[in-house]
Amino acid sequence: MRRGGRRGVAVRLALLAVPLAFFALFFAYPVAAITGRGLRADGAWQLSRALDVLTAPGIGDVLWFTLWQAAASTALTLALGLPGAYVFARLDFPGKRLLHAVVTVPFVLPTVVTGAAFLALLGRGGLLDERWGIRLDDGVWAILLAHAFFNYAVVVRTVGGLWAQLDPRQEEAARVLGAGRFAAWRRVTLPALAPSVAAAGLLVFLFTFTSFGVIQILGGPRYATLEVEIYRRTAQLLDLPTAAVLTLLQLALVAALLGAHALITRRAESALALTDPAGNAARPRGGAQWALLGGTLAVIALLLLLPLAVLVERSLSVDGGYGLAHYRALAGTESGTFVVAPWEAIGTSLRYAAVATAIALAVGGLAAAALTRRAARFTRGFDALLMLPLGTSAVTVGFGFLIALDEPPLDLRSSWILVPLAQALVGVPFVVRVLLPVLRAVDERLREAAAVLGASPLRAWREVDLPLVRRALLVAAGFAFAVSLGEFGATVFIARADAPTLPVAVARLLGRAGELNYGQAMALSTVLMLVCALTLLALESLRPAAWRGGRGGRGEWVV
Amino acid sequence: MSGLLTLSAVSVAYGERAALDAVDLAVAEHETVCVLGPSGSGKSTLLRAVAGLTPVDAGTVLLDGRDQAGVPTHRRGVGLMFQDHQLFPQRDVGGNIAFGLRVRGVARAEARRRVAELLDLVGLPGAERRAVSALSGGEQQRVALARALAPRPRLLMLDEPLGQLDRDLRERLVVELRQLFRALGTTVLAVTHDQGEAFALADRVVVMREGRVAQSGTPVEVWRRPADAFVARFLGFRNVAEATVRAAEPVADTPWGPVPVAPGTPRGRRRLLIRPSGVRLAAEGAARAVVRGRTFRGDHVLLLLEPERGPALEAACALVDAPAEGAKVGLAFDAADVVTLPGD
Amino acid sequence: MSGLLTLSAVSVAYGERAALDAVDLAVAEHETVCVLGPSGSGKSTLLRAVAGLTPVDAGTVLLDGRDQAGVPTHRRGVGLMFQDHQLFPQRDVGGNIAFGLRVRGVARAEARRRVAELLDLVGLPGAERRAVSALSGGEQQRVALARALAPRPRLLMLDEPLGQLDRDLRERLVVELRQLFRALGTTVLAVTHDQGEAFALADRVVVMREGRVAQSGTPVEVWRRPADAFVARFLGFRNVAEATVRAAEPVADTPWGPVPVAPGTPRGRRRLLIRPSGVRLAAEGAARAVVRGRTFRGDHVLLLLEPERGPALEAACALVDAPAEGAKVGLAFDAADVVTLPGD
Amino acid sequence: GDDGGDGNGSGNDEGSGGDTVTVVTHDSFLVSDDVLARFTEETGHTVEILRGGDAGVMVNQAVLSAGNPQADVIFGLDNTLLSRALDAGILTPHTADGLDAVPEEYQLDADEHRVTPVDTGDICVNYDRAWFADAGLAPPETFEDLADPAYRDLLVVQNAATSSPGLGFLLGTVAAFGEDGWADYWERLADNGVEVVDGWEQAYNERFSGAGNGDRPLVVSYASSPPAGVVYGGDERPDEAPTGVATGTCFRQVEFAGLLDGAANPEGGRAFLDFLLTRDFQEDMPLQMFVNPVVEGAEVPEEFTRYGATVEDPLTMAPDDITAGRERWIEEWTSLVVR
Ligand SMILES: Nc1ncnc2c1ncn2[C@@H]1O[C@H](COP(=O)(O)OP(=O)(O)OP(=O)(O)O)[C@@H](O)[C@H]1O
Ligand SMILES: Nc1ncnc2c1ncn2[C@@H]1O[C@H](COP(=O)(O)OP(=O)(O)OP(=O)(O)O)[C@@H](O)[C@H]1O
Ligand SMILES: Cc1ncc(C[n+]2csc(CCO)c2C)c(N)n1
Ligand SMILES: [Mg+2]
Ligand SMILES: [Mg+2]
Repeated sequence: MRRGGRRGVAVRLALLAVPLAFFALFFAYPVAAITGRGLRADGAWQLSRALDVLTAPGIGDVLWFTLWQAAASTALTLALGLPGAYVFARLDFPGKRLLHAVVTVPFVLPTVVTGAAFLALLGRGGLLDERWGIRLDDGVWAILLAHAFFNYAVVVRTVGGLWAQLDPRQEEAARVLGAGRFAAWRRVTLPALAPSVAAAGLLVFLFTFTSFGVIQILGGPRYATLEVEIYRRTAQLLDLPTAAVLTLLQLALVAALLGAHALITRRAESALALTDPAGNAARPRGGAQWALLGGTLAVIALLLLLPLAVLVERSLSVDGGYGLAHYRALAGTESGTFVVAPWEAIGTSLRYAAVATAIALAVGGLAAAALTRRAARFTRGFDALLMLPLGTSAVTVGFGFLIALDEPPLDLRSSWILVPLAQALVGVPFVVRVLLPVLRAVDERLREAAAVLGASPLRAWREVDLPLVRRALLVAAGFAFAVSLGEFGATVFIARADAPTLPVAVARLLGRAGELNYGQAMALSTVLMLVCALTLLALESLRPAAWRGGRGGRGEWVV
Repeated sequence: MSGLLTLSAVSVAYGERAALDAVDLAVAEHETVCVLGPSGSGKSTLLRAVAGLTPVDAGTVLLDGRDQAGVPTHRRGVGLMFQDHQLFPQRDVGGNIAFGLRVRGVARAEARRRVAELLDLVGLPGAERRAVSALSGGEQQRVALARALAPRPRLLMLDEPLGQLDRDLRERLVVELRQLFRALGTTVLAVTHDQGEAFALADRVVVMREGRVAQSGTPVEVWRRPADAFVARFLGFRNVAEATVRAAEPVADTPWGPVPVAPGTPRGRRRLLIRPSGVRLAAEGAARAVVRGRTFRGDHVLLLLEPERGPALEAACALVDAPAEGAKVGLAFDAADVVTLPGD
Repeated sequence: MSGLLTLSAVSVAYGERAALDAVDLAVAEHETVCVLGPSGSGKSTLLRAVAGLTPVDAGTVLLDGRDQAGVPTHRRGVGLMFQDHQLFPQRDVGGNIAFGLRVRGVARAEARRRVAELLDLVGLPGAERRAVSALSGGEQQRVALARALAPRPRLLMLDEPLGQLDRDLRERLVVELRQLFRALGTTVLAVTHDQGEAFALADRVVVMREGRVAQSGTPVEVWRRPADAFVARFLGFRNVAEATVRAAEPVADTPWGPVPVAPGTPRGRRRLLIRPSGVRLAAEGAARAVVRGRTFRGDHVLLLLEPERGPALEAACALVDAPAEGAKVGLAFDAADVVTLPGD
Repeated sequence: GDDGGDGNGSGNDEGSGGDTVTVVTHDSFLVSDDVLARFTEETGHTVEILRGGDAGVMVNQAVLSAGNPQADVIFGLDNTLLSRALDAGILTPHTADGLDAVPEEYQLDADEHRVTPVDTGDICVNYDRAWFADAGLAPPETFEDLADPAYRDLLVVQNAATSSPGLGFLLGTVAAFGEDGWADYWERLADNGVEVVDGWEQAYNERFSGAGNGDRPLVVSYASSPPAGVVYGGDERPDEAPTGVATGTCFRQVEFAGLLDGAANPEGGRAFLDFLLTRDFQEDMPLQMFVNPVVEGAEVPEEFTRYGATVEDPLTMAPDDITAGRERWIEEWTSLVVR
């Protein structure tokens, strides 16, 4: 429906100004600078160089592996995560809120640490090996499982957030037309969820497509992704031309993917009947629901909690027994690994994460608000642009910052703000992808209803959209926070020595010999998990006062 | 009775609130039953319980003699048109109507034919490719109706199927639906707030009140002999009062004065209903009243009268005969339109 | 006329489809106008255009004499109750109704008082804390009505405000709304498919047809003198036919035979409408017919007759007098219920 | 600590620049607080440390910001990276005060003094003493031993393409067997079941049995890893480190520092370079960074010598040779061992 005409376009452009500037300054410009530096030699573009790189032997294998492992990881994560999304959206069970926060914990763990846990479970001498002689560490399974481990929360939270708000009567309408439970889900709920499933799939794909640590640790040197190759070319060899060509190749693939995503979602997105999620979840009834709940709890226990438990176990194991020595050691600086006590890394991490979350919410929120209506073509392109940082390697961005932001007024190289800015670059796509499917599902006529009751567009947005996307907003904030808390690749380039973040501190500890260092790394990782889980729990219990009132007495019956 | 659907003592509560309270109801095969009742009386809940969408707290739902406890909705073989339609926004009109056919595996060509047929029936020929969000309210309702009709369920439940349609279209549809149901042998349980529709469509009407069945019978029965004051009021009759039927003669003493009743009316204290058409304006009558309001009703005018004695009275009269507001009139009552209520 | 709302040649098209086609309409201050029309005739679009929700392709909308082009919805000072309610799902009943008050900065206590008052009015006292998804269809409609009433806009537009309510409640609400509107001086533009409601509520009715105004006038005018065959049919009159009014006597020659018309009817070829109440069953009449259908209508029975000559005819008669289906009857016509249509 | 809010510490373009020396270095850099405090006391310069990831990343960052550096001093260039830094021309010559006391063999830029040698370290195979004692097998000492079937399936090394000890070990084999022979040697190693993992952390922490969790008793690490393991191993001090060093497999790394071109505080930078060669700093290094001092006569702490190994004749290679051959070797090595 047309609306607002020129005024609408103007408002949208104004809303887009901040994200546009942010994106141009902190992504496009640095990345263009670093790839430009690579592709130009002696003042001329070296295009033949690009051809050489692209036709070099082995590059095809790398490309193929990168793509198929990402596709397989995405499929596996969706397969495991969608039932989980259902369970969290539609079923009530004790401990649900805690578990909802806990599934996000893997997301913030440094890959080295996770790799250790997976090796302990799947590798030589691991649980499976001892019991059944099965080792998964030298195949691709460990990679896929670890990717699922990391990104389970992306599916559960992104899809589950929208699912919880879908009007269950749509599915009932399918049931009375003769569709079985699964058929009703597939034909009615899935299409409604499609934009959100596509968003989650896109995020997972981009993460796994640019996967680095997991591939290195669990795949061993045999497996290389484009990201690994770019990292090696840039960070180790300073072979900028090759790195630039590979970066552009990666960007081109990501752009193609984003195009496909835009095509899928444009057809799938429509206004949906959204309800207050509080009334839509109920205690499980019937065998199928119990089975789904059981299955999901089993997946969470085996895929997520077990590796986490391994880390906790290691952090507590001291000289063959158990104790808190590693935690106590964290409090002092006598180990000398740090200029500051590791405990202070928590404060640093939280501060950076808070700032990064605020930036990501502001930038991503404005972008999502501007992109809510899908009218203009230019906004579609911008939607895709905002996703690009996810598909770009952290070294490229980090080195780009270094050479692009090196002159006043933008000499930010050693300013602390650079860290949250770099982290927000990854957070913004999350905010946009999580918010957009919900914002676009909000029925335009609800905004109209607010308008005829006298609410200005801004007021209508605050009173209608905001409450409906509140859940998505919290999910997005949680992700932005977790991304920032866990980000390593870019942070390690720019975090100051006296203010390391938790993952950086963990990496430093792991980089040194000695049981105490290792134990402290595990202890600090455990602290990182707790920080993440507690913050998300706190975040999710945020509830505007107006919300508390109207919820009494519901939720105990089944619609 | 070969009941296709039998409800025995079915109760449904939402939290503390009882929406159905020990409802007994039987619908015979090929019968069309209309459920009437005030807003919030549990009509939609009744349909949802039969469809298995709302779990039953007590009582049994039998379909074809089989207890439906634990039978999932899609195996009950019933159809339901929702009060708020619940059209699938991602599907176009054709996709919505064909949904029930596709899940049953009806061939594409056959489905397309049936969809076109149904769109003709509901007065939207050629609308297959339209988006449901681009339909007017009444058009959406017609698509929802077509969608419910498409799979030809044995028991079809319709929740306010024609509520948003204009009189002309509604009357045409009532006729065509009756023919269709007869031809297909469909059993129908429909909710409506429109008595005219109920009377026109139904073999039997069921009046609900606060989760219970207040009366059940043929349209004529219910109209002629409302079971109690509630049903009478619900049918729109306001002239209800306590009266004492005299022993000697067929006359009742009412707050408005003596009113003739049908001979053989049992004597004693009863509630009594005078239909508006039974209140006649006479130059000089037993009672006098002032005209306080006039409502134009198309083929008649409804007068609101303030009698000298007794509560307000409604009277129907032809437009040409209708006195002005404020006019003083005499009252007479017509025994044919006076009903003593069995209940209460 | 001191028009509060004036539409001049307003057109709205959805793509190729014209939903409003050069509509002229004026609503005076304090007037209540009801818009009637078949499903899809553009009624809702009309209200949306006035509210500024749907952009107008041509023509002007004046409110209080000021052109509303470019004025955003929330500055027009109009209220609109949507046909499908569009209650805010995340707010409880009280939050929905108070919305317009909060936006206007009404104090909390005052808002709470008004909400309680309105809930009383619509028959849902004490429902403030209930979730809107836990309301029945009619309850939702009443909340939507209360929400639209709450801010007391100068021009209130209601799209099928009472469509899901039962007769008793609807009649009560019509009376109370009329009083309320009069007390507040509210100007009302309401859409309804229910003629009874329109006639009861409206000072003036506007009948729409395919995006155009087919007729506008007081309820009595429209009922008595439908502007054309379309309006007549829309009002439910099926007995419309081409006829020739004789020059010499007040009689028209119709497919059914000669029919008496009012003296002074201009002669010539005209369309002619016979109301069902004007078709009398006589033992022996000018024409004969077979009873093909009987529809119980509460206070009368509508007979579908198949005359020996001419198309099907509808006749109204009292239940006691109604012949059985298949019976042969004689026909007579009553000049008082015969109308020659001006249009066509 | 720093609250993250006053972070503009590079001294670039800031009036306060004169007081702060900014040092860019790698993750492993460490110095005792009191030693650093003494520097500040004596010179008036406070020190600000920036860390840029591993050594390679740090050098590349410096190369990319040539002429407009973030810092005044770069510390941690080693011989595998040296020529990249020198070729990029990012360094300003400075002859540090204590340089006379540094043996010639470490002065790899003796002509221009663009870099100052600061410490040395050796990349060698480490072994798990207990494992070999249990197995009744003598620990290996030389490259040849590693290819001996007796040590089949025992060694884990790092990917030379992505890990600096991995690269050091490869360079050691090239230095030992020559251009023509190293590939044959690696074929023998591969036949003997050498395992390649990607990084040091994984090899040492997860696979090496001497560090706790692993399954292989031989790993490529540093000659100083055994003392580090003891110092960070808990409170008690054993007589002997639980791990040992195969001294015949060592490849020497020398770490350098240099003054960056365009430094905001060249004065302070020079003072810091001088400071790096003071006994104070040189004697602090072993137990902080677990490296050897380069200044002759610097006293090494007892713990370091007791648990560490003395490497007599480490393998070495000239920085230019490394630069010339490294990519070719890595590529060949990868196709030989990894795929
Ligand atoms: N968003 C839209 N896009 C395209 N066509 C539309 C849209 N909304 C309405 N229409 C069409 O415009 C015409 C008028 O619609 P409108 O909603 O005004 O009808 P209405 O008179 O309110 O009907 P009803 O009584 O069924 O609600 C209809 O034919 C409808 O299909
Ligand atoms: N999901 C629900 N949760 C709580 N109460 C409910 C729910 N659905 C309905 N009710 C209540 O149960 C009662 C019966 O509702 P139901 O929808 O069956 O009424 P109805 O007869 O269909 O009314 P209407 O004619 O207004 O549609 C109402 O009081 C309603 O408020
Ligand atoms: C494959 C894969 N690896 C790591 C993470 C964990 N993670 C979450 S946010 C973030 C920062 C991205 O720059 C990282 C590394 C993941 N989700 N998927
Ligand atoms: Mg209902
Ligand atoms: Mg409408």
